[in-house]
Amino acid sequence: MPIANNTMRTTQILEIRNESPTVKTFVFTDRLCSKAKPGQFLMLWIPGIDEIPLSIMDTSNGIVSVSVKAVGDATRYMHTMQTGAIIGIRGPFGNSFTETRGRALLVGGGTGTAPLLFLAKQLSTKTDRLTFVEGAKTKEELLFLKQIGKICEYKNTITTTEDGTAGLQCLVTKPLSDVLDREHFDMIYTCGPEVMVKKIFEMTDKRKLPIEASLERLMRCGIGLCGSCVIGKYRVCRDGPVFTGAQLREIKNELGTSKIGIDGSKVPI
Amino acid sequence: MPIANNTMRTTQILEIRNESPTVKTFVFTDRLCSKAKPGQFLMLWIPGIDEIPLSIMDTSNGIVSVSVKAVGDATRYMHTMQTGAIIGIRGPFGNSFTETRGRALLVGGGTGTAPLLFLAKQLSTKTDRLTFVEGAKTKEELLFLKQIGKICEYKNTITTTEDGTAGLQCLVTKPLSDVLDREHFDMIYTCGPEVMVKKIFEMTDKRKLPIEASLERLMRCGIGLCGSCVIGKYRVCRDGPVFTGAQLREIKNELGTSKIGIDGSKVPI
Amino acid sequence: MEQNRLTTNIAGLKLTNPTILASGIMGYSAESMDRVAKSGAGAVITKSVGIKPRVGYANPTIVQTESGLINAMGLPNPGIEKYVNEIKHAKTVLQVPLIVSVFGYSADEYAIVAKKAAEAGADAIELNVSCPHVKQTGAEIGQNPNILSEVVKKVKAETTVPLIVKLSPNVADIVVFAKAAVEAGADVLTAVNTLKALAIDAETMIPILNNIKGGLSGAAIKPVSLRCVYDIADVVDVPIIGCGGISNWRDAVEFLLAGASAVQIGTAVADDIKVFQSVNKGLETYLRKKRYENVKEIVGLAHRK
Amino acid sequence: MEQNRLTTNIAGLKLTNPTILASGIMGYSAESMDRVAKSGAGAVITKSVGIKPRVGYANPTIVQTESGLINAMGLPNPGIEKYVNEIKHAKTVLQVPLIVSVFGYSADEYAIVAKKAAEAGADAIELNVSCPHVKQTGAEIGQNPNILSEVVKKVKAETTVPLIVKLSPNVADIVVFAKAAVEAGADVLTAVNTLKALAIDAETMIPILNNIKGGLSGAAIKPVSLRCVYDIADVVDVPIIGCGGISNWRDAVEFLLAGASAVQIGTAVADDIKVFQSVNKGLETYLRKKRYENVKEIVGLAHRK
Ligand SMILES: Cc1cc2nc3c(=O)[nH]c(=O)nc-3n(C[C@H](O)[C@H](O)[C@H](O)COP(=O)(O)OP(=O)(O)OC[C@H]3O[C@@H](n4cnc5c(N)ncnc54)[C@H](O)[C@@H]3O)c2cc1C
Ligand SMILES: Cc1cc2nc3c(=O)[nH]c(=O)nc-3n(C[C@H](O)[C@H](O)[C@H](O)COP(=O)(O)OP(=O)(O)OC[C@H]3O[C@@H](n4cnc5c(N)ncnc54)[C@H](O)[C@@H]3O)c2cc1C
Ligand SMILES: Cc1cc2nc3c(=O)[nH]c(=O)nc-3n(C[C@H](O)[C@H](O)[C@H](O)COP(=O)(O)O)c2cc1C
Ligand SMILES: Cc1cc2nc3c(=O)[nH]c(=O)nc-3n(C[C@H](O)[C@H](O)[C@H](O)COP(=O)(O)O)c2cc1C
Ligand code: FES
Ligand code: FES
Repeated sequence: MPIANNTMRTTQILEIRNESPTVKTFVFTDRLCSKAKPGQFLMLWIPGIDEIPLSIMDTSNGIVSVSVKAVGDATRYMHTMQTGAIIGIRGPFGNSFTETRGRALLVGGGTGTAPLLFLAKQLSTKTDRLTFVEGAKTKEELLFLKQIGKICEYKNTITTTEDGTAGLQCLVTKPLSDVLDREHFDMIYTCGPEVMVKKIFEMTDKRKLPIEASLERLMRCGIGLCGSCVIGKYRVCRDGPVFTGAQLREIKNELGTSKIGIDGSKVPI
Repeated sequence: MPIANNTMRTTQILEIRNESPTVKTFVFTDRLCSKAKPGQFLMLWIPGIDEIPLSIMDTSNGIVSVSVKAVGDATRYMHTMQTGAIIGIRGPFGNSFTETRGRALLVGGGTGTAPLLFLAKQLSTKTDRLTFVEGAKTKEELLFLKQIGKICEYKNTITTTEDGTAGLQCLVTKPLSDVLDREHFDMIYTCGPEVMVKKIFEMTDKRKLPIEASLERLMRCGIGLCGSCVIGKYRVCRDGPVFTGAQLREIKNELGTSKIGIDGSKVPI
Repeated sequence: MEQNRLTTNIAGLKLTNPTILASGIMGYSAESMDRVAKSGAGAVITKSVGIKPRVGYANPTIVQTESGLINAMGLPNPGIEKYVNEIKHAKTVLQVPLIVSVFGYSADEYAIVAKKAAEAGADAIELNVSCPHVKQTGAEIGQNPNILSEVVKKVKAETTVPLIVKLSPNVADIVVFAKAAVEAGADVLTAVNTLKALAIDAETMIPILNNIKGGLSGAAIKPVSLRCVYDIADVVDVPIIGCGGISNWRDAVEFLLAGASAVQIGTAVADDIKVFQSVNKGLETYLRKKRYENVKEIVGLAHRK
Repeated sequence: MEQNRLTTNIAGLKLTNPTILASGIMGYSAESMDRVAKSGAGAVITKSVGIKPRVGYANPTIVQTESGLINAMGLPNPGIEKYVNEIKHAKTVLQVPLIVSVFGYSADEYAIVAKKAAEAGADAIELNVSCPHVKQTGAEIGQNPNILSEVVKKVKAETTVPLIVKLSPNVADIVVFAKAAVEAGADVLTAVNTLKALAIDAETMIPILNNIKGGLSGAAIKPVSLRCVYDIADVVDVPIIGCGGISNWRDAVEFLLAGASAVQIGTAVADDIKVFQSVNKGLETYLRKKRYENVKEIVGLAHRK
């Protein structure tokens, strides 16, 4: 679709759900984004405040959901918004996770779990088994446990917390090592903090396992022009946000290490 | 179709046929105009010279024909052009003749015969009988006699010339009176010099017969903006060129009497 | 009731709704303008008229571009002597205000034509000082604030009907011209005329328009004309009429929010002569939903901080 | 053979083809620009760099419009001190000329940044004197021929690489600026930067861009930028690079015919990063069909009479 046909449109927030002390889910109607595939994102305009990229967490019949963690000005402002408030939407933008058959492993950290939940829903009818590994700082921050448990069966769900309030007390990468050695997977999907993604990539790369990882970068245009979101030769907004193992290998010097900062210079992550 | 999608495109003249000492037919490919309906016209750009409105005379499989009478600078220049020359095309523009069943009468004068020939082709399979009355100054200027004869059968074709070199020696309106009194017609179509059209309209109006007449006016934009082609409240390019009896009645004060001249003032015809 | 929400008043011109037919569109004959009025326009503007008849340029006089249109008609017009009859006739036919667009090659010419138009019954005069493709009227007058000022003063001295000045977007800072026009006596500003543009045909390697250059109108220029209205609204107190690329109610709302009291519609007439009706309908619904009693209430709201 | 037809030379810059990545598009990192070069661009231009780092404006920094795009990035850039490393790195990676775009708030700033960029290896400098949405650089410099002249002279005195001056279309007469730049020492002119524009959201009644106003680019402005190139080509002898709304080979041909020796492509990259390739392919076919040996032969042909 040419960019001219994906202009911003406004819509009302229909519903707001608390997912954790720091994460809320926002639901609204948007025809275009409701046709998005797992992994795609949208640009959400908070009138008068900011416009930010958010992964699409769920879609159905014209309805779209995004889950937002309050981390700074824009996201904190969003957490104060009420249903009925007007927001602007552009998108869906970017590529998506590829579908797989057989056995899939999904590894999510923080709000990176959102697109993976969307993906899990899509994959559930197509794969033989879905394993979901989710990590967070505390029990309360473990997102979407119920939905994930339903889709993947609880026995295929592994959770970790840094403070040990739920699941294993460790980083998400720890149990992963065992799982990867014990079981065969046809595809590993991950999204979360880039340092986590980097580690997971290294683990799969060593084992020559297929992987798709969704990355985040500072985004301005969202349509592949401004260069704010570049990693290596790729634009996260246009060539990503989902990258294959082969692509991650090309950009491994920057992955988890550096990014283009707000003034266009390369800064450490 | 929004105007933006009907931008000018260039094409080559594929074939040029002599129809009479003053009329030539030009054949070229144009996807859009080849889907035109009888009565519609196109704007033909003669690069570096002019752009003029011409009725579409024939279409088939992407091929379009127009018949052009040399009357002034642009049309005379066209008569000097060779196959392979480049022209520009916009269109098709305007409305078209409505299809009819039963018996139809077509009355053409000069190059006004061109759209009627196109119409006759379309109607031939749909009507019970087609009668064609054509008038010209001399025998040589009687256009498309062969094609018309084929479509309407020769016995249903009446020709008139002013000098009597073929058919009846009179104006086209003369035999028409008899025909209209003698036979029933479900629709009368006409195109030609406006004074002729006006007379025919009066004849049909008196007899309360349905009529559709195609008019000509000075045209600049061809898309209903500039107002050059206005007759009464109608734009010939956009609301016409085909007008119904009811419409002709609304504009009868101007029909055959006055038009908007090249400087925008009303001038006598 | 419904209609009341759209009624407005521009420097004394009472309009049943804020949509106006732009100059140069179907604007020669009374019948043609009346048709547009009956299609919903709150007022109509004639084709620009000068002191003498002009035949304009040979065709092609328009080129359609991506979401726009370039025209170089060359101001064909009958000249004011002949045109006064059409103005008089139009006044007997029209049920909406008739604005006569005037152009000239000197301040005196503008004044003479404007005076005659007003005497013939024009409800307002719009000065076209911004036609980008006719030499010595558009460029010379609309792009020089001193000459603009002189023209406006002369016309103002000779006429009493509301005086609208139609500005050119082909300037570095439109605010300078807006101020100059208002200080010289303009009662209303129209922003804007077309953007100077060109089309070339790759196949024949020549410019398409007979006049080579022309003026770009239509959706393509909306972001520029909207910016012009916004810029001007910050600095002048007279009503502004937005013009340039308006084709639906949302566009019209944007211009009102930017500071326009009414809008002119030109190129969009090619797609639908009923565009006035549909803009009004959408505008009415918008105002009702937003709980505004009258269209005047939203004028300039985008300037709130 | 095929490639030869497209090779050209702009004031000493050897290009394998006449398509150039416009400034501000994917122009921060060497890898990113190299990707564009490998997608077919004959040269690349960096994001505009100033003397100090700038973070630019908050989002929204772009709005998509009908066949166009309004941006107000606010010139986010690392500042020349940091950026020299990226220039050096880019020079080791790139196989096409690297043009560094420079902006400043004074002639001295322009000169300092340009000098450092050239020393770091820039094959040419493009002066961005025309960014319409950053105060005191675009408006003040690119819209005043005297200041423009001063800036160009200072930069010229401090650098030896080809000097490109990128003109603003937001002026009454671009020819004045073209002449001023060339007289002051510009080796090449780029025409043009974006048109000053605005977008308002009807629902929330506010301007959408964080900076309120921005610059319009994309297909919408092509007729205007093409006209600018045509106007300039009539009066200057230096090579011109066309820019503004080019998205296919036909557009590129039109700019060449209007008098451009090369073209820059920006907004069209959003739809397809391989646009350079497809423009070149179309251009090559066009030249072959028309029996031209080299792209230089068609430059300015639309001016024939
Ligand atoms: C493709 C994509 C998808 C995303 N999906 C989601 C999502 O589904 N849910 C969600 O809550 N967030 C998501 N984000 C991150 C979200 O866009 C940022 O959290 C948001 O822009 C921060 O805005 P702010 O003004 O609240 O914070 P700021 O004041 O801008 O920053 C606060 C802190 O967050 C960091 N930060 C800002 N932007 C990002 C970013 N893009 N990535 C990582 N850290 C950042 C800053 O460095 C700073 O430390 C996504 C980002 C991208 C690029
Ligand atoms: C909808 C429409 C369909 C047409 N279809 C055809 C067609 O199929 N074949 C054809 O040969 N011509 C057709 N015409 C007329 C054709 O457009 C004109 O003959 C042509 O524009 C004259 O151009 P010119 O430069 O050669 O003559 P000019 O130098 O412009 O004029 C020469 C003479 O022709 C007269 N004239 C010019 N334009 C018109 C016009 N529109 N109608 C009547 N007289 C005119 C002038 O008044 C003058 O007397 C059509 C016109 C319209 C409006
Ligand atoms: C065919 C055509 C003819 C025009 N003639 C005139 C004119 O005579 N006087 C004038 O002031 N503006 C004229 N204009 C400019 C319009 O009035 C209007 O300012 C411009 O087209 C922008 O509005 P739009 O985008 O709604 O068309 C003309 C425009 C077109 C398209
Ligand atoms: C997102 C974006 C950022 C831009 N940044 C710059 C810049 O930093 N310096 C500059 O000279 N021009 C900048 N421009 C203008 C472009 O280089 C170009 O002149 C303009 O977009 C017109 O070309 P286009 O229609 O091909 O995009 C930018 C344009 C866009 C869309
Ligand atoms: S956000 Fe602009 S290129 Fe990705
Ligand atoms: S030719 Fe322009 S309105 Fe008909």
